[in-house]
Amino acid sequence: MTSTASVSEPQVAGPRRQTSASDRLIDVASRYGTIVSLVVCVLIFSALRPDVFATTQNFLNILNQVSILGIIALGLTVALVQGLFDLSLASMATLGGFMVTKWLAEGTISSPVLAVVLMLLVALVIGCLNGIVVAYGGVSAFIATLAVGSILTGVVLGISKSATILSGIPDGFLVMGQGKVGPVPAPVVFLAIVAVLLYVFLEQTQVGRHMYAIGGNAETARLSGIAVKRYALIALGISAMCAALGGMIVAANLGVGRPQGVGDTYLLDSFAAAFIGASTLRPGRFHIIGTVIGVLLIGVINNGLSIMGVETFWQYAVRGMILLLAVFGASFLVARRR
Amino acid sequence: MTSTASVSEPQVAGPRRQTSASDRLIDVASRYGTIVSLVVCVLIFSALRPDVFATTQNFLNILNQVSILGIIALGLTVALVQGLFDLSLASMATLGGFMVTKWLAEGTISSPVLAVVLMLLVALVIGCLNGIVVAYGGVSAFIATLAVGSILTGVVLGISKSATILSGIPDGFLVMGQGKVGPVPAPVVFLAIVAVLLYVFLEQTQVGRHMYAIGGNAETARLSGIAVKRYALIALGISAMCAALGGMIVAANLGVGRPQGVGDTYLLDSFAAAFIGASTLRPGRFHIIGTVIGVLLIGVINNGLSIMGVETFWQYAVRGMILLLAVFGASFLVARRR
Amino acid sequence: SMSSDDSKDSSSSSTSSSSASADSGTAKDTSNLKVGLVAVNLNSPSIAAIKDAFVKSAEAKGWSVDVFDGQGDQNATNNAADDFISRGYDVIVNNSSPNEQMTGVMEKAHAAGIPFVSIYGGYVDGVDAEIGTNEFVNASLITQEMVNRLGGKGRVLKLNWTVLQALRDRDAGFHAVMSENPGIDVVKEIEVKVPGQVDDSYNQITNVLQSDKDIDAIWIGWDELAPSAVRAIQEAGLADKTFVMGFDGNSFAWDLIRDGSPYVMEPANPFPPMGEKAVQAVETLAGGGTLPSKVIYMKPCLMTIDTVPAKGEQPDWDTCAFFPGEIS
Amino acid sequence: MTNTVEPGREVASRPGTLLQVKGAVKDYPGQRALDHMDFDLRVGEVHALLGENGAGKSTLIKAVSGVISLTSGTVEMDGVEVDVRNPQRAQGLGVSVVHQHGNLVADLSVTENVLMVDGLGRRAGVLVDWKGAHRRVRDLLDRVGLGGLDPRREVSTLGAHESAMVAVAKALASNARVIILDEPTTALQPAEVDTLFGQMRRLAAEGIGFVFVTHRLGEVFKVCDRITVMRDGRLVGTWQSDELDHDSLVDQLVGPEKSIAQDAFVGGSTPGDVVLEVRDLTGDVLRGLSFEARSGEVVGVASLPGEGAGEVVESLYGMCRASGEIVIEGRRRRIRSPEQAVAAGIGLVPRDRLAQGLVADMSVRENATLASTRSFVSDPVLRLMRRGRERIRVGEVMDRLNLKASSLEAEVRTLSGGNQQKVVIGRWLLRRSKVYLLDSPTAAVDVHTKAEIYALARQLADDGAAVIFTSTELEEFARVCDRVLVLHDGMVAGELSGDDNTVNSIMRLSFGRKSD
Ligand SMILES: Nc1ncnc2c1ncn2[C@@H]1O[C@H](COP(=O)(O)OP(=O)(O)OP(=O)(O)O)[C@@H](O)[C@H]1O
Ligand SMILES: Nc1ncnc2c1ncn2[C@@H]1O[C@H](COP(=O)(O)OP(=O)(O)OP(=O)(O)O)[C@@H](O)[C@H]1O
Ligand SMILES: [Mg+2]
Ligand SMILES: [Mg+2]
Repeated sequence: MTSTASVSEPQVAGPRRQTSASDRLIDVASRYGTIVSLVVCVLIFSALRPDVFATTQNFLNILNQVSILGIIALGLTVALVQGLFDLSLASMATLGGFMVTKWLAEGTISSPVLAVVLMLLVALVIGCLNGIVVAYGGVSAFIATLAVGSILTGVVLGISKSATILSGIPDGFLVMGQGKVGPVPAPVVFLAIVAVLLYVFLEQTQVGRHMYAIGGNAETARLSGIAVKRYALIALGISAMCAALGGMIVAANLGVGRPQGVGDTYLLDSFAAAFIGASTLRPGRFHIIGTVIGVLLIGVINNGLSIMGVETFWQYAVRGMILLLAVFGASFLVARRR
Repeated sequence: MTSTASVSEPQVAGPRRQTSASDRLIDVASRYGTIVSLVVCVLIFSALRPDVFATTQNFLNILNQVSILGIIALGLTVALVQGLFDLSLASMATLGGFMVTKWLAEGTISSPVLAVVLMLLVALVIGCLNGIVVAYGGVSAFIATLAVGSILTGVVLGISKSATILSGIPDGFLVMGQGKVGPVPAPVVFLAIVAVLLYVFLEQTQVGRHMYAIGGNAETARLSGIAVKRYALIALGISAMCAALGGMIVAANLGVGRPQGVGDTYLLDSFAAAFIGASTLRPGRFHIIGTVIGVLLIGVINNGLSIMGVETFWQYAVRGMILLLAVFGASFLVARRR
Repeated sequence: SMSSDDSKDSSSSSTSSSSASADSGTAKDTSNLKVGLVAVNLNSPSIAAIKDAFVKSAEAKGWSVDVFDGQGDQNATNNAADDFISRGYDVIVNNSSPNEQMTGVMEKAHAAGIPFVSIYGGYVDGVDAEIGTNEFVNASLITQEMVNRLGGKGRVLKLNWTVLQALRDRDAGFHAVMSENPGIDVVKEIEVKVPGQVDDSYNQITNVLQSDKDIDAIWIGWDELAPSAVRAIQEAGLADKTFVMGFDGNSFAWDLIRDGSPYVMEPANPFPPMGEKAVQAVETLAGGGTLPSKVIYMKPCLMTIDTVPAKGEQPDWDTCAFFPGEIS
Repeated sequence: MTNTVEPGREVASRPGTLLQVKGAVKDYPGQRALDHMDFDLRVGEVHALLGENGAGKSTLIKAVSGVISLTSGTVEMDGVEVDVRNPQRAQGLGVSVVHQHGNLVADLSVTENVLMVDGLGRRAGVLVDWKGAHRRVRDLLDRVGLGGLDPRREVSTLGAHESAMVAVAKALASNARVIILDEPTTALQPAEVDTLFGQMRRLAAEGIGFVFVTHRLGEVFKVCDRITVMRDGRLVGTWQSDELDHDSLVDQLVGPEKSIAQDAFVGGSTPGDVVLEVRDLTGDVLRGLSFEARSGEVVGVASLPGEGAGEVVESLYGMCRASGEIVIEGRRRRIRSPEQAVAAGIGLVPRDRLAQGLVADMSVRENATLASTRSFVSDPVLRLMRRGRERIRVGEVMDRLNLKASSLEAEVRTLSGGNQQKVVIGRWLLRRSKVYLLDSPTAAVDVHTKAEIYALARQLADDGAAVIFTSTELEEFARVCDRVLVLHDGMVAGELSGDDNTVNSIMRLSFGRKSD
C-alpha cells in the first residue's frame, strides 16, 4: 500500500481538457444575467430620460428609495442561506418603528441612540425566539414566523391602541431617516453599513461559513460537529434586527410611528430581491452581493417606470415582465446546460 | 466473495425490533397534534359560548367563512406537493372575481356558467404559463409567480381603471356565493367538491402519485421517465384554477367585483393552512386532508375569538399563539424522535 | 399661523376663495409651472380621481405635472417628493398622504422656498395649503342623522379601522354624538383587520348577527365595507330592519344606495373638485400671493336614495345638499 | 489499452447486437466525460462496464438512457440509429436502468417506486388499481428474494440492502430488453448479490442484455460474459471474461502508470496506549458491549445487518441513544450528539458520502476545514476565517492524501467518489482526531482508490490514532484490520486476528456459530 506515495502528479490537476466556447458563454450568461438586466434597464431609462434618470441626484435617490427594502432583504438573506423563510419581518419592522418612536415621544427613553440600540436588542431576542421555535420545536420556519408575526401585529396594535405617534419625536432620531452624510442620505449610509457587515459576516467569518454549510447540507454540518440548532437563532435574530432597523428608518424618515402596515410593503419585495440574488453570480445560493443586485434591480425598475410617467397599472405589469426576463435570462441557460 | 452462496437466511425485513410504547405515543402525538388542537379549540369555545359557538348554524357559518380560503389553499397544496410556491394566486383570485363580474355586468357574456367556465380556462392557461416559466425557463417558482402576480395585478388595474363593479351582476352568478343547498351554503359545497376532487386526484390517480414522486425526488422521477416538466404546468394550472374559483366565489358572495386586494387576504393564510397540514398525519408532506384540517383550525380560531368578542389586537396575538402551539405540539415530538 | 379653528370659516366660504389671488402684490409668472405631485397609492379610485382632476385643470393652465405613485409605500412617496424638491420643481402637491407623515418633506420644501400644497392630507403646521374635508364635523352630522332615523333609540354596531387619522376623526365624531344620545346602545365596536378588511367585516358582522338579531343600524368607517355589511344583513334576514351608513363616495356605494339596499346614506367627499381647488391654491401661492386661510375645507354631498346621482354620473358638487335638512 | 478489437467468439444462439454506442463524446463545462467511446451489448449477455471513479461509466449509461444528450456520437438499437432524447424514449426502446444515485423516492411506497416507470395501472379509466399494483410488485419482490416485504411500506423505512433490491425490482418491472445496473451491489449483502446474479442469468437466458457496473472485481468473473474497461472517458478494451484474470483486469483498469501493491496489509506497528475504551454499551441492539482500541490499531467491527456493527458507530458518535461508558485517552466522555463526539476527538467518515459527508456545492477547502474552523479564526471575537492559512493547511493534508482535484476551490461535487472520500478523511486529519470511525469507507470506490483508503486507514493508525472500521465487503477486514470484533445479537461473538481473520470465520461468528 505504500506505492501510492510514489505517484507524483502535481496535486492540482486542471480540468481535463478545454471547455468549449459556448459552454463558457452559457456559464457567464447564467451568472451575470441579472446584472446584465440591471445594466440594460439603466441604459434604457437613461436613454429615454437622460435629463432626469441619468443624474447623480437620481442615482442617490434610487439608493434612498431602496435602502429600507435593502436593509430588510439583506437580513432576510442571512435567514435564507439556511433555508429559513422569515415572514415575521413585516410586523417586526412595524414594531421596531413604533416602539422606538413611542419610547422617545413619551420620554421613556430620552436618548435616540439608546432607544435604537435597545430596540435592536429586543428584535434580536424576538428573532432568537423564532429560532428556538424553529430549531428546538422543529416547527417549519414558514409557519413559526407567520405565527410570531401575527402575535407581534397584535402586540403593536394593543400597545398603540391603533394610534399613530405624531409628535414628540426628537430630531436626533429623525436624522436617522432624514439626515445626510455629505450628499448621501442617511438611509443609504445604513444600507451600506448593513451590506458590508453582513457580507463580511457571511463570507469571512466562522459563523457565516457554518451557516452556508448548514444551508448546503445540514446533516453533514451536524456530523462535522457543528451545533446546527444554534445557528437558526443567530440567523433569525439577524433577520429580525435588520427588519427592526428598516422599520426604524421608515419611522425616522416619515417622522411618525405607525402601528400597522409599515413592514408589509416590503415583505414580498424583500423575498423577490433575495431570490433574484440567488440567480446571480452563484446560481442557487443566497448571498449578499446577489441580494444587493436584486434590490437595485427592483429599485431601478420602480424609479425608472415612475420617472417615465408610466401609468400605475403599466408599472405593475412591466415590472413583472422585467423581473421575469431578468431571472429567466439567467436560469434558462443554466437549465440548458446539463 | 465466493463463499457467500451458502448463506440462505431469510432476508431481514421490517422494523428492526418492537417499537417501544413511548415511540408509538410520540408517533401518534406528532401525527395527530394539529387535529387534537382543533378539537381542543372547538371544545374550549363551545364551553365558553355554548349558546353561540356550539350550534349547527355556527358550524355551517365557520365552514362558509373558510370555504374560500379552503378552495385556494387546496389548490396551493397541489403546487406545494411539488415544492412549487405559488405567489400569483392572490392576483389570480382578484382577476377571477373581477373579470367574471365585468363580463357579466357588461353583457359580454350573458351566461354565468359560461363565464365561470371561461374564467377557469383562462386561469388554467395563466397557471400553465407559470409552469412553463418554471419548468422550461428554470426560474424558481417563487420569483416566477411573484412576477406573474405583478403582471396580473397590473392587468386588472388597467382593465378596471381601479373601479369596483357592483351593479348589473346577474343573480345566476350570485347564487354561486349566496345560494344554499339545503342548509349548506354554496361556497361550502364548492369547497367539498374541490376537496374530494383534489384528494382523489393526488392520492388515487397516476398523475397525482407522480407529483408526489417529483416532490420527493425530482431527479429520480426524471430518471424514471416521468415527464417532470409537464407536471409543473399541471400543478400550477390547478393552483391557478382554484385561486380563480375562490375569487369568483368571493365576488358572488358579496356581489361585487373588486379590482384589487381580493386575493391578498388569502395569500399568507393559505400557505399557513397548507403548512399546518404538512405537520398533520403525514409529517413533512403536503396533502389534502392536512390542508383541510389547517383551514378548519384557522377558521375555528378566527370565528371563536370573534364570537367571544375578544379585542382585535388580542385576536391577532392569540391566533398566533394557538397556531404556534398546534404546530409545535406536533413537531416538537417529531424532532425529539431521531 | 392659522389654527384649525379658522377652518370652519373657510369651509363655508370656500366657494368664493378662488378670488384670493387678486390681492397679491408681488405677482410672479405662473404660466408654466412645473408641479410635482406625489400620491401614496393611485390604485385607490378617490386618490386617482383627485389626481385626474388636478392634472386636467393644471394642464389647462399650461403647467407640466409629474406624478409619482408610491404604490402603498409612504417612505418611497416621501423620497420622491424630496427628489422633486431637489430637482427644482416649483410646487409640491401631496395627494392624500397623511401630512403628519410628510413633515420632513415640508421642511425641505420650505428650505428650498417651494410651496407645499396638500389635498386631503389633514392639516398640520408647515402645510401651505390643505384642501380637504372636516371629517369630525361630517361624521358628527351624519351620525346625528343616523340617530334621527332611529328616533333617538336603538342598538348600533360600529366597525372602523382607527389606524388612519381620517378614520379616527370620524370615530371621534361618532363618539361625540353618542355621548349626547343615551338612548342609543352601542352594542359593539369592532376594529376591523386590515388587510383583509372586506372579508373580515363580513365575517364579524355575520358572527354578531347570528346571535343578536336586534341590531338597528351599522356604522362603518368607510364605504369599502358596505357590500360586506349589506350582504351580512341580507343573509341574516334583517334587510327590512337594519340599515347601514358609511363614508367616502365610491361609486359602487352609490349603486348600493340607489338599489335601495340596507346601505342608506353616506357623505360623499368632493374628490374631483378638490383637485381643481388645489390648482387654484397652487396658482395663488406660486404667484407670490397668500391664501385667506391655509385650510380649505370642502363640503361633502349627502348621498341617500333621494339624492344619489344616476349611474355613471357625479353629483353637482357645488349645489348639492349636505345637511339632511337642506334636502327638503 | 491496446486491443480494442475483441476476438470474436460468436455463439450461434445469441448473434444480435442489441445496443451499440459509437464515438460517444460528452463535454461538461471544464471537462470531457466521454471521449469517442465505443460500446456494444449483445442479446442475452451480461456485459461488465468497468473503470475507475470518474472514468465515465455513469455518463455513458445516462447517455444511453436519455438522461443526458451526447455532444456527439450515435446510439443504435438493433442496428438502427435512435435518438434517445429523454428517459421516456429510452423506455420506449426497452432500456431500463438502475441508476447509481437516486433510484428510489424515499417518501413513497415500495409499490409506487417499483412501478414508477411502468405505471401503477388503472381501474375504471382513472383511478389507480392499488390491488393489482401490489400484486404485481409482490411477484417482482419474490423474484429478487424479498418475498416477505410488504409492498405498501415506505422506502424510507427499508434497510439499505432492501432498498437496493427494490431498485433492482424496479428495473425488472418493465419489459425491458436492455437492463443497465449501475453499481447495484454497493449496499448489498453477499447473499443478496447471489440472488441478483441468479436473476440476471435467468433473464439473460431469455435474451435480455445486461450492462453491469461494479467496483468489486470478484463479481465480474462470477456473472459476466464480456468486460469493457474504460479510462478517462475512453475505451480501453473489450474482452471475453475468460480472457482476463483478476490481475490483468486490474492492470487494464488502473493503466500502466499506476500499480497497486497486492498485499496491502503488512501488519501494524505494535499497538500503543489505549485510546478508546467502551464499557457496557447498551442500546437498541447492543447488549452490554465492551471493547478497547489502542493507538496504532485498526479494529474491525463486523456483524450481520442490524445486529450491532452499525449501532456501535452510531452510539460512539452520539447519533443514537445508548447507555454505557465511553472513555477516550483516559477521560470519561459523555457523548449524546455528534458535536460532543467531535469534541471528544472522534471523527466519522460516514457511509453515505453525499448525504452525510459533504456539502456538495462548497469547495474542497471549505469541506475539509468544516470540523476545524476554530483553528483558522483570526481572533476569538470577530472570528474571521484566515483563508490563506486554510489553503496552506488543506494543501498539505490533501498532498498527503494524494487528492486529485482541479483546485482546492473546486466544488467538491465535481470530484470523483474516491477523491470526495479523501476530503472527508482530510477533515478529520485537520481536526487531529484521536479516534476515526470509518463506516464502509470504500463503498462505491474504485480498486485503486480502495487501495489508497486501506493505506490511509493504516497510516491514520500508525500516526497514533485508533481506527474503527466497518465494511460490507468482508475480505476488506482481512486486508486492513489488526483484529476484528464480530458481533452477533448485540454481543461480541468472537474476536479474530492474524491468520484467523478470514472471511469465513467472520461469517461463521456473525451467524452465532463459534469458530472452529
Ligand atoms: N453534471 C456534471 N457536470 C460536470 N462534470 C460531470 C458531471 N457529471 C459527471 N461529471 C464528470 O464526468 C466524469 C465521469 O463521471 P461518471 O459519473 O460517468 O464516472 P463513473 O465512471 O460513473 O465514476 P464512479 O465509478 O465514481 O461512479 C467525472 O470526471 C465527473 O466528475
Ligand atoms: N455476512 C456478514 N457477516 C458478518 N458481517 C457482515 C456481513 N455482512 C455485513 N456485515 C457487516 O455489517 C456491517 C454493516 O451492516 P449494516 O450497516 O447494514 O448493519 P447495521 O449498521 O448494524 O444496521 P443498522 O444500520 O440498521 O443499525 C459491517 O460491519 C459489515 O462488515
Ligand atoms: Mg458512476
Ligand atoms: Mg446501519
